[in-house]
This record gives sequence, structure tokens and C-alpha cells, in this order.
Amino acid sequence: MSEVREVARKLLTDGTVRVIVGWEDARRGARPVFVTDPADTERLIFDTRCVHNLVTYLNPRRDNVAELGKIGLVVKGCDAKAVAGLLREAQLTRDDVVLIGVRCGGVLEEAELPKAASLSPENVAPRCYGCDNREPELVDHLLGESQPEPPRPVMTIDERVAALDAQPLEERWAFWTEQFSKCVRCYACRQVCPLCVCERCVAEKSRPQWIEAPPHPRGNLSWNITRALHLAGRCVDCGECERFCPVGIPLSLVNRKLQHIVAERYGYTVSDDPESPAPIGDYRLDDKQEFIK
Amino acid sequence: MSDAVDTSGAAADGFEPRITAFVCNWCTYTGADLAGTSRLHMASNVRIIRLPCTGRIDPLFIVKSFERGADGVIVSGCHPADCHYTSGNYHARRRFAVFHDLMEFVGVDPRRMTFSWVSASEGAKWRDVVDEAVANVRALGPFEAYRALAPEDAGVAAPAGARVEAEAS
Amino acid sequence: MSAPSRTLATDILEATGINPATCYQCGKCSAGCPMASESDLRPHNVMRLVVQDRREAALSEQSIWLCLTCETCSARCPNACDPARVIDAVREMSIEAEVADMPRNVAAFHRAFLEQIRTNGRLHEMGMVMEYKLRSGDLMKDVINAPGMLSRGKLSFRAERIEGVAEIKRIFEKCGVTP
Amino acid sequence: MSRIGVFICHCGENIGRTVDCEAVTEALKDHPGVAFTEDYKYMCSDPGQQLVKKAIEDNDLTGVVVAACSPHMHEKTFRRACDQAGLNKYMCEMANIREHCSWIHEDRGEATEKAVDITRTIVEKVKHNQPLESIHIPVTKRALVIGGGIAGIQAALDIADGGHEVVLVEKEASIGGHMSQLSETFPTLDCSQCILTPRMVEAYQHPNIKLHTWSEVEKVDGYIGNFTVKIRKKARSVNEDLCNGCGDCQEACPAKRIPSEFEAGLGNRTAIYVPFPQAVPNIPVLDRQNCTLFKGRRKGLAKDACGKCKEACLKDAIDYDAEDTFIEEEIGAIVVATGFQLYSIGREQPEGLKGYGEYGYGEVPDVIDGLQFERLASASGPTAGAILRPSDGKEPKTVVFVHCVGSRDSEKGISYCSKICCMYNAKHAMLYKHKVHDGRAVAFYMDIRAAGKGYDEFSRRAIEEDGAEYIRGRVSRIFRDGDVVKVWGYDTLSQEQVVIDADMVVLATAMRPQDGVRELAQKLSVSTDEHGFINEAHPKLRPVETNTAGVFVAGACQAPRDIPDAVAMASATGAKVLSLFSADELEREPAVAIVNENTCIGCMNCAKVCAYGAIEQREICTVDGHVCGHVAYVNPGVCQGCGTCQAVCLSKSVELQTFTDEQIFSEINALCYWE
Amino acid sequence: MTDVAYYPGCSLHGTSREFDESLRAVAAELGIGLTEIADWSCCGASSGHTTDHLLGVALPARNLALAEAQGFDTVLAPCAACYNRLSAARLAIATEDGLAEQMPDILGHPFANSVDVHNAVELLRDASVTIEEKVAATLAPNPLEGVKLAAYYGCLLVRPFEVCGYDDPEQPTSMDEVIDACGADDVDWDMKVECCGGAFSVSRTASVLRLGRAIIDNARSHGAEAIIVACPLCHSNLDLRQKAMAQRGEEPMPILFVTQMVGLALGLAPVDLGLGRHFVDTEPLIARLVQQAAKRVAAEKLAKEEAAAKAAARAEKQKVGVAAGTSGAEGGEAQ
Repeated sequence: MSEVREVARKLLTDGTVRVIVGWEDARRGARPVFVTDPADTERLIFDTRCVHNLVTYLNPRRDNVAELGKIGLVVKGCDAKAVAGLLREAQLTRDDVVLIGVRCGGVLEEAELPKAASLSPENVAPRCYGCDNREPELVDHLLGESQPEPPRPVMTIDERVAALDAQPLEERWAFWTEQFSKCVRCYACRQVCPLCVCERCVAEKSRPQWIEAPPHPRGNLSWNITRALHLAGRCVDCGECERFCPVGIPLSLVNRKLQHIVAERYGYTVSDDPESPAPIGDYRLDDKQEFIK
Repeated sequence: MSDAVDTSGAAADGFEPRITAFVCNWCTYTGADLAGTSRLHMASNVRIIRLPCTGRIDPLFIVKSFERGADGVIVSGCHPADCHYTSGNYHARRRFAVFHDLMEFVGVDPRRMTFSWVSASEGAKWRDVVDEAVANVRALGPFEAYRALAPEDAGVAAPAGARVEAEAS
Repeated sequence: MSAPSRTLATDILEATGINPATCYQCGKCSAGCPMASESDLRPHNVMRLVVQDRREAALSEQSIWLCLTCETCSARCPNACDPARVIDAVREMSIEAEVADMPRNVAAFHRAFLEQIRTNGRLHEMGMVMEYKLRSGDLMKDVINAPGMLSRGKLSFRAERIEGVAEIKRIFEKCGVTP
Repeated sequence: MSRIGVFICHCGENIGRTVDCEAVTEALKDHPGVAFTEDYKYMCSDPGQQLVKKAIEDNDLTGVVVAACSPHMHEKTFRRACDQAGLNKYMCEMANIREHCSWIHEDRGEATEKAVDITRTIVEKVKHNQPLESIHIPVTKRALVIGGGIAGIQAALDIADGGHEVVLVEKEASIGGHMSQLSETFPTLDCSQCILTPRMVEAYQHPNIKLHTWSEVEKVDGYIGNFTVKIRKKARSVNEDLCNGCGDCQEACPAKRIPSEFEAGLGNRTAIYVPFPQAVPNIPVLDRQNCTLFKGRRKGLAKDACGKCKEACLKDAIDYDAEDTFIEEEIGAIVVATGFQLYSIGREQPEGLKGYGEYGYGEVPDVIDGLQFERLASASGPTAGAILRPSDGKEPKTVVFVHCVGSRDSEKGISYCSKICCMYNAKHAMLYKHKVHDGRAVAFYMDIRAAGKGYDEFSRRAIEEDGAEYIRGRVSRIFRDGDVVKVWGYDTLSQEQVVIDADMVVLATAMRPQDGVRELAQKLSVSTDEHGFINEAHPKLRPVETNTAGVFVAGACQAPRDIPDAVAMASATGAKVLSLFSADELEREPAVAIVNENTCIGCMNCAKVCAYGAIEQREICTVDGHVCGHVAYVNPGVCQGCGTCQAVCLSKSVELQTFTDEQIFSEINALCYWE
Repeated sequence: MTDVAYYPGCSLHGTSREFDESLRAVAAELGIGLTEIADWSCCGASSGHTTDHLLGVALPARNLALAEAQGFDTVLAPCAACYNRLSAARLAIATEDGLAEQMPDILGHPFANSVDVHNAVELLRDASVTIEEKVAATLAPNPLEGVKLAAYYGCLLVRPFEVCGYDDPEQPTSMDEVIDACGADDVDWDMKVECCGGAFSVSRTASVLRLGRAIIDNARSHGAEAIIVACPLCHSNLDLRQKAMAQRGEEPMPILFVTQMVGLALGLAPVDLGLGRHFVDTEPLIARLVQQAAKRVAAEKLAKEEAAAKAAARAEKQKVGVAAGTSGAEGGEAQ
């Protein structure tokens, strides 16, 4: 990881950025770190434990980060897509940030391991399988050697979505209402999401209160549907929402389903190109409308 | 018509679907007006909420309707290319498509959600859309699955203005 | 007699799905009808009788049996009234009401024809001719130039008879038709 | 706490017959927030409105719900009444219990229950209505007239005479339209060109009229009072400023046998041509499709194959390299007057139409349509007014005129009556008999529709004085048999088949809207009917308005029209435009979106979906003037109130006034089905 | 090409045997397999549906059901009347309420209404490219080359459009295409779709004579040498009844089945096409056409030989010329 440290040191030294956001090794595993002193760049690491999507620190909701000054951010391919998302929605200008891209061959499901482990079908984050942004183009620096394809997990997300799709409606309903009924409305999913940018979330709007605030199954369903819809065509599949969900709702399945929907209907896949218009807010005259009478 | 004096108009099993319709002001609302001026008879289970354009319709409206006990919803606006506001219906079409597919994934029977284009001149089509939606939802039965999600005390939280008893007639 | 709410027009509508009131009497059907010069009642006249609910007049009219079912009227009708189908339906009702005034030979022809089918499953022309002559009473007329036919191998004395004659009889029975 | 008045209308028997209005009144009486209820026979009548006003004053009402007909019918009426009573008019809404209830249900119990629901829903909405002020927008006092036929010319002249500038756009090389092709006009038989040409010249020379011929409307942006219209001036290849209309180029052009559109294919023109001698402007246009030089260029010839017109032009006005140009005009009101075309009934048909195989049009040369007959009868036509049939130039001694070809024929795609054919057929029969005294004019008709001043007298005259033979019945077949054209018809009055050996047949083919009207309508955001005619805003009360404010319609693009109708409509649009231009500002409903700057995060997704470009990014500053971010801003003058921005706003920071989230939420809640 | 179910119908087994014979001969030549539906029965013709709508549907339906049970998806019904009845039944069962449900009971067989119905003209039109190729490849001179033939469709092939629909009801072209494929010249005439009197052949002969006369006259006045038909009824009305309608001294107008025409173009023997079974003798026409064709071919051959000889001579000359030309060109330059 000498390359990342080198670039980081240079950026801090020549004053290009005031802070580098990357990962460091801690007692319980990898964790995000803010480096302002060029000397501290030695703490920076990048390995399969670097699961976190650090773009969440660019989210304007965290304006205390911006107060530190211009940021240098270490990003994986999936993270770069999130940066593009912020750029697309005018939440960031490209000059606000220097992107240090790292070539990534997939990460672990868990960050909290004392040592980096090589990836296997059992431990790889399922979302990494089939990653389409292993050579991010949006970044200022692209570092590291070319990595092998992430291994195929025991069960891919697509397979899990397909399995659900194959079930009868009532069983899907039972599955999801069961899952959502666990929700405690801690909103961790929202807090870690790099693209949940609203300062006042719709869930907290009271006049009118579209989404019932108490954590009961009905309000939970509304919340989860709304969360999913708000991310349709925006979600970069970084998996942070699911990773942080304290009750283990398989949010990545909903997110993936929405990716399928926009891909099948509009041929759209989320990329790190900030110029490509998002599918919601765009249209074509001949969009599919088989569900409309 | 002598045998149709049952004022409640209820089916034999007593279930009458409750359907909320979100329609645009310029095409479908006017089309429904035309159905009226043409005296086209249709099922009485649908309640229309008028909006300027399908572009204004938020999926939350539909979710909220189900929450409040609707058995089905109708969303209807101008045909493609006919939007009074040029493109509101095109944007709506994408939103509804995604919403439709997501709801199906979550396990909501899509037949509870009717999407249609009904122009100002299609009074008869509106009648057909209404009757078909009512028939579909009637066949599916009450949306008990959604109502079952209600918190214990929520069901009785009557809205502003309690429902008027039907025997007024 | 039919109930007051039933009219010939509603009966036609029920039997054919055609609303006779759509006929606006333009006469285009009759303008192209190949039999118009020979019959007293032309396609548009039949439509008119139906609309006016003149059941007796329509059903007992001989002209309805002069229709060739060539479909010219229906093909050119500007309002999709399908006069040919309506005339067909009127004929059926006419038979049912037992007021059919088929010209004797036309009736004889149809009966002879159907009788052939019912008994053999196929048409035996020679047989049919004999049958027709008997039924029409037109014994002397050489209706199909039999000698010429025979010499050209077009007519045979032996009837073709299918195995499934019983099925044909069943069809006639189920449809309630006795030739 | 709201104090809402609920007024239930019986609409005579229209509502009362199926809805128990007293029961609805009773049901709403104790509804929370309702301070007053009353039912009345005719709420829209003067006493009804007085009742509303008095109740507002007596009960200090904060909102009004009128449960009656569609808001499209009487919302304005009742809002005005509220305004007069001192209640902000946007505090008044209508509950539609007629069109959406009493008229579509039979069961009194069901209908009453539904009427209660509908009314209660609107009451809940009104609780969240806000007193709003109307929006005032400036008006550009210039009009655009699309189409330079008689309707367009009349509208342009009326507006121009009223003192306002008019931009008149015509897609052909000359104004004049179909009327310039006609021989004589019914019911007076005055010469069409004699009455039209002065109008054409007047329009051309009017200081307030800016004429663009050989031009089309490319794009329309904006809204009433403030349209921006992009006009495509198609490459004419002739410089309009230099050309003096001498005609030398036409003389020189070697391509002389191109079927003339103006002559309906019965005469020829050159490739560079003025459509007809009285054309306005008298400036030729080069038909590149048929021009020898351009044919050569398309083939890729290295050297131009011709160039005779350029050589002949002493003014050097011809420019082979001219390209389409675009101009933009600021416009306050638009009149659509694009006219009609005849249903060409041959084998080749556009979608939805079937053509008439049985009539031989396009296959038998002596079967022609009405417009072709006009050219034959016209003194300036290809035969100089002599009635000579196309196949051999002989004078036809028997001419059959067939009414209703294509019209009133739902099977072939056009169910409507084309309105003018009965009259022009009578005229044709007359003109023919006036020219061919020993000729026989036979007309096959279904009904004679001659409603109009002097119209029936005119068609009777064709029969009684000029001896036209009228046969009631449609024609079944027309075909060529040697030298004659056989017509198989039927006389439904004498009950016999009729076969006529005609020398020529004239088909009164249906009127259809011009090609491209649907596309134009889309640019203008106006709707068309199933046949492509432009829809008026109301068939009776707003016959020349469309559903887009500021866009008006005149002439045969709205429905089949004759000349007096088209001219009357045109003048009506003129009056509408002048009344619009009479004020400097327009008052508009405040149904516009407003951004909550406190919660807006400036993602600008709203701007991406706004069809009007009404939303822009605006910087926000801290108290000390330091820029600290940006938010979206909706320009209320441009916003049309569709609310699409609100639906895409993730943070719910836009509100469309008159349809706010709170209003809709309350409506949904009011329909709450928990009992 | 796969086999189609062949429904000959009563006429093709009787009065119109030549239609059957020529169809089989032509199909064999074109490589189209025909399998006669086992135990087929009469479609009821006009007598069926004139008498009872249901009977008019059920009688043809029995045959569709048989074809379906015998594993076919297409039925060829060359007789226009049968074609029309079979198609009409198919359409009625598909569109009229309750009919589909009623059928199995009436027929005593299961029935899914899954079989398409084609007529002979449709079949030949679809094979017109093959016909053209085969005609070109036939060694014998094509007797139909340039012969003016009138395609007569009558009613039942084209009307009602909903039932038939394979061609334009007013200006059909399918049979004309087949005529063209045979190298003959289709006549543009006026009575293509007028009725010949159909089923009134026996019962109202006078009507048939009137209508048939108009058809033959029109074809003749447009220069047709024969009328081509695809309907046994039309054929019998125009052929059998022609003598009765003819005026003294008039040339008879041969009436040929469309399959017979194709057979002639393909070089099949008239006897194999049943051409001897007609009342209007086809022999003189065919003899004349064959003679004409032979003459034409001989003339063409002669012309070809002459052209070849000329070309050879020219080539010879040129050869000499090339040798001389070089010097000539040089000479030119020198001048």
C-alpha cells in the first residue's frame, strides 16, 4: 500500500488537500481514518477488510467533514459510483475532492478482522461478485495492481432475488413483512448511505406525516418502500445499509431488485459517469408500459 | 331493474371493494366527466382524487391509500404524447413502473393497482377501467394482508370525520 | 308471440351481434346485389323491415330465399350492418317460425342437399338430383345435364358414405335440424 | 378551527334523482369543521349563489365546498361568488357529485354513500386550502397565425386591424389555401378568386402582418402571453428580397411536366414555380425533388446538370445552396388554422383508413374528386373552365356525382359528415349544366344536408331549375367499361337498381385534417380527436379556444367547415386574441410550485423534470451575505402547475399550491375505510 | 415443405374431379404433400348455414376437428365454398360466445379450434416463386406465355373479408399473381368479384345464366382467352351453363381451374389435369396455345442463332480490326 501512502503524503504536503480519508488498521480490524499530518499517512492501508464506503463522509449532511478543508478520499470502484451520484445531484463539485482510486478485487463481508484474509466463496461480500467498476474512471489517481475477479459467493444476490421472485406472491409478502417488522427505525441504513442526502428526511416530515413514525409493521413497510424507491437508479450497491442494519434486514435484495428493474426497463446501470442521467427524472417516448391499460 | 333494490348494492358475500383513484385533471378527470355526461353506468366503488397531472402523483399516495384500508387503487392520466404539461405522464410512467415492480416483489398483487391512460374523450374507457378494476379487486377480496399490518390501536384511530353510516339511504 | 320487449331487431341483435338500427338505408347493399333485379325485397328492405319490427312480413317473404349469400352487400356496407348475416338470421327464424315461403325448388334443393349429408356424410350428386326432383316436382328438368356429366366422369351412381355417419346424425340432432 | 360551508346542489333532478341530497346534507352537518350546510335546487343559479354569499357572511365561513357538478363546469362561478362575499376564492372547491356520481350510478343508496364520501373528501381538502393571490404575468402583444388559408388570412387581418402585430406562417409557397383552388362558391356562385385575392394582397401588404410562406412551425415554448416560437423557413432557393416575380425562371426551366398540386394533378408546372398566377407573394420556389440540377446532385454528378433558371434570372435571386433557416418570434397568442385535405380514396391509405377498391379512384382516369372538378370548372384551370374529362379531353355528356364518399362510413374509418359536400355537389351539378347544356348530371345522395342561409334553396335550384337528377342511394361499384364509366347504384325511392353509363364520375370525398396536424398539436400541447381534428375547449361555449390557454383554433382544422363558417371562426379567434391583448397583464391561478428553502438540498432533480424550464438553481447566503449553498427556485411566471417536481423531490421540499401534500393527504385520509 | 391436411370436399370427389386431379398433379410437381383428411364429411355448403347457423358451423367444424386430431395445423380446402365455410366456422367458434364450449358436445369429439384454413389460390400464390422457377426450368415451351387470362375470384374466396382476409375483397391480386407466375398475362377486367349465381345453379338456372353471361362477356371484351377459377360452383356455372347462355356464333370461353392452368405451365399433360372433363371444350384452345408456343420458341431459337452468328461475325471482324486498328490509331495520331 505504499502507493496510496505516497500519493496521500504528496497531496497533504503540497497542500492540494487538507485531509485524507482512508482506512487504517485498528485493534479490531480495518476502520476509517482522517489523516491531516503527512507523517500519519503511514497509517493508511488498503486490503480486503476495507469494506466501508468512505463517500458517506462527502455527504453534505456531514458538513463538519467539509469544514476540515479540501478532502482527499480513497475510493474503491463502488465508492466512485457514489461520488458520481453526488456530482450528478449537485451535492459536490468535482474540485471539492481529490479521488485516490484503488484497484479492488473484492472485499470481505466483515471489516472487523485482525488481519486481512484472502477471499473465498464463504467470506467474500456477495455484492462484489460481478463488479462492473474495477477500473474506476472518475478518480484522479488509480493505484495498485490489477486484481483477480472476486470469487463467486456460495449464493449470489441475484440468485437470492431470483429465488424470491420464484415464490408465490403471498410468500414474498410474508417474507418481507416479516423482515420489515423487525425494523426498529434506527435509520442506520440512511445514516451510512452515501446517497441519502436529505437534511430533513421524508420519514421525519410531520405535516403531513406520510410515514408513520412508530416502529410498527405498517409504518415500517412504508419506510422501507420509500427508502428503496428513493434509491432506485441511484443505489451504488455498496452494501453499507445492510451491513449496518442492527436487525439484519436483507436490504441488498431490495436494492438489487431495483437495479434489475431499471436495467430491464430502461437499460440503465449505475456507473461512475456523473454525466449519465439517472433513470428517474428522465424518460423515453417508448418506455415500456405493458402494465398500463 | 326490479330485483336490484338492494340499497347497499353489496355482493352476495358482502364484500364491496374500496378503491381510490388518482387521476389527472385534464385527461382522465375530464374523461370521467364525459362518462357522466354520457350517462355511462359503472361500479360505484371508486373514489376519485383529482390532481393536476399524473406527474404529481407520488407512490406514497398509493402506499397511504393501502394503509388507510383501500383494497385497490387506480392511477390514470393522459395518454403518452397527450400530457397537458407535455411530459408529466412520461415521468410518472417511469415512477409507476418501478413502483409497480417493487410492490410485486414485496408481494402485493399487481391487480390491486390499475394504471391506465384515459383521455378526455374516453368516457367509455374510463367506465371499463373502473369496472375492470372493481371486478379484479372483488375477485381478490379485501386487502386484509395490508390491514393486518396495522398497529393494535391504529385501526380505531378514526380520521377526521367518521364514516357516515350507509343506512342513511 | 314474443314478449312486448322483444322485437325482431333485438332478436337479430341477440342472434348475430348486429344492431339493425345502424342501417341508415343508403341502399349501397342493394345497388350491388346480384339478385336485386329478381327479388321484391332487397337487402336494405330486409333491414328496414327488421327495424320496423315487421316480423311477419320479413319472415314470410319469399325474397329472403333468393339471397345467394355472395356477401357483396356486407362487404360494401359503410356501417358494418352485415345485411347478409341479418338475412341469414331472418331465414333461420323463418324456418323456426314455420312461416318460410321458400320457393319450392329452393327449399327442395336445400332439403335434398342436407338429406344427402345426413345419410351419407357427403354429397352424392346423383342421389341429390333424384331427391331434388322428387321434392321439387320438377321431374322433367334435366337439372345438371346428367348424361354429359356421366360421360365426363363427373357423376357416379354410387354414393360415397363415410364411416362416421352416426356423428353426422348426432350433429343434425344436436342442432335440431331435420331436413 | 375551520368553519366550512357545504352547499349541496340538486341540479334540478340531475343529482337529486339518484343522490339523496338531504341525506348528504345531513351527513355533512356534524362533520368536524363544517359550520354550515344547505341543499338547494340550483346552486349555480343567482339565488343559489346568493345563498352561498349570504352563508359566508352570516356564518363567517373560512372555506366553501359546493357539492354539485364538475369543477370544470362551475368552479369559476362559485369562486367568483366567494370572492364577492369577501372570502378568498381559493378557499372554495367543488365536490363532483354529478358527473362522477349521480349520472353514472343507478342505485340511490350507493350513489348517496358515494356523494357523501366525495363531499367529505373535498371538505378535508379545503381545511388545508390557503388563501392565495392570483399571479399576474405580462402579455406580449403579438399573434402567430398558423396557416394562410381563408381562415388564417381573416384572423390575421382582424388582429392586425386591431392594431397588433401578426406573424402569419404558411407551409406552401403562397397563401390562399384551398379557397384559391375553387371555381365558384356556393350558394352565391361568386368567383372564389375574385373575392379571395384582394384579401391575400391586403394581408401581404398590411403593415402589421409579417408573412412567412414556405415555412413551418418548428417549436413552441412558453405559455399564454409569453410564447417563443421557432419557425423553419424552408429553403426556397429564391431570394425573396431580390426576386421581382418576372417569371423568367419558370420560362427557362426545362422540367415542365410535373403534376401541379394547385391543379390537383390535372395540369403541369415547372420545377421552379409559382403555384398559381395570383400567388401571394409572387415569388417562385424551387422544388428540389423534381429539379434537374438537384436530381443530378443527388446522383452525385460532378457537374451541375442544369442551371437554366439561374442563368435566366436578371436579378440573380436564385441560390441553389440556400438552406433552411430558423427565426424566433416572441408571441402572446396563437391561432391554428391549418385547414383540411381531401380523403384520397385510392388503394394506398394511411393508418386507420381503408380506401375504396370498388370506386376505381386512381385507376380509372375519369373518376375524379371534387377538388379536381373545381379545377376543371375554374376559368383559370387547366381547361380554362371547359368541362373536359381527363382521359381523352372529350366533353362528358353524362356526369355522375357521388355524395358521401368516405364520409359517414364508419367501416372505412370516417364516421362523420363532411358537411360541405352536399352543397358543392349541387354547385358542381349546376356549373356542369351551365356549361354543358345537353349534358346529364346525376347525383347519388343519402340525405341532402343544406342547413345554412340560402343553402337549401341553392340545392333545390340545382334540381328544379338546372335539371340535375338526384337519386337517393349509395353507389356500389364504379368501373371502366370500354369508353364509359359504369356506375352501379340503387334508387331507394323508386326501389330499383340503377346502372349509369357515365362519361365522368365526381366523388365527393371526405374532408380530413391536414397531415402533420397531430405533430403540430403536440408542439402546442393541444389535443386532437380520433380523426386528428383539433379539439376545441368546449363544443358549445368555447368553440374557438383550445385546452391550452392562448392557443385558438379556426376553420377546417377543427372540424369540416365551409367558407362562411371558417371566416366566422377566424374572426372569433381575432376577437379572442384582441381581448387577450387588451390588458397588459394576465391574471393566472396561483397553482404554482414553491420551494421550501430550509429543507431543499439543491439536488435539482426537480429542474430536470420541469417541462417548462421554470426551475433554476439559486444561491443562498448566510446572514452575513456569505454564499453557503444553493437551492432550487421556481419561477412562478413560467410554472404551469403540473406538480411533477414535487413528486420527484426526495426531501419533500416543493409544494404545489392548490394541490399540496397536506391537501392530498387529507383527501386520502378522508377516504379512510376503517369503520 | 410439410404436409397439409387436404379437404377435397364433395365437389372435388364428384362434379369437379378435374380440380382434384389437377391439384394433386401440381402439388406433386411443386413438392407439396397433401394428406386427405380421413373420413371427412360435407361442409354443408350454403344449405347448411342457410337453414341453421349452428349446423352451418358444426358441419365444417367436424372436419377441422378431424384434421386437428390427425395432427395437422393447416387444412387446404381448394373448393372456395368449402374454404369459406371452414373459415367461417373457425372464426365463429373463435369469436361467438359459447360456440367453442358447445362444439365438443355437438361433435362428440374434443376440439381446440387450432387449425388454419387455406385455399388453393393462397397455396399457389405462396408458391409462386417456385412455380416461376419450375416453369422456367420446364423443357417444353410454355403454352401460356403471354396468353391473356382473366382471374375470376367470385364471392367465396374474398368475402367476407373477416373470414377470408388473405386478399383485398374489391381488388384481389392473388390469382393474378399466380397467372403471372405461369408466364401468362392477367387481364384487368371488372367482374373479378361479382357473383356467378353460386348455389342457384340447379334451383334457379335462369339467374345463373344472367349473371354468368355478364361475367363471360366482360372477360371477353377485355380480351381474355380463358377464365381462371378456383371454385367448383363458379366452374360449373360458367362451364356447364355456358352453352345455355351463349349466343349463336360466339366463340366459347374455356373455364380453367387455377390448378389446371399451373399444370399446363409446368408442362403436365392435359389429360392428367382433367382438362377433358369440361363442357366447354378446352382442346382447341390448348392446341392453339401449344402451337403458338412452339412457333414462338422456334422463332426465338432462330433469332438467337442469328444473333449468335452475327456476334460471331462481329467478333471475327473485330479480331481483324484490332490488328488493323493499332496501326489505324497510330495513323490517326500521325495525322
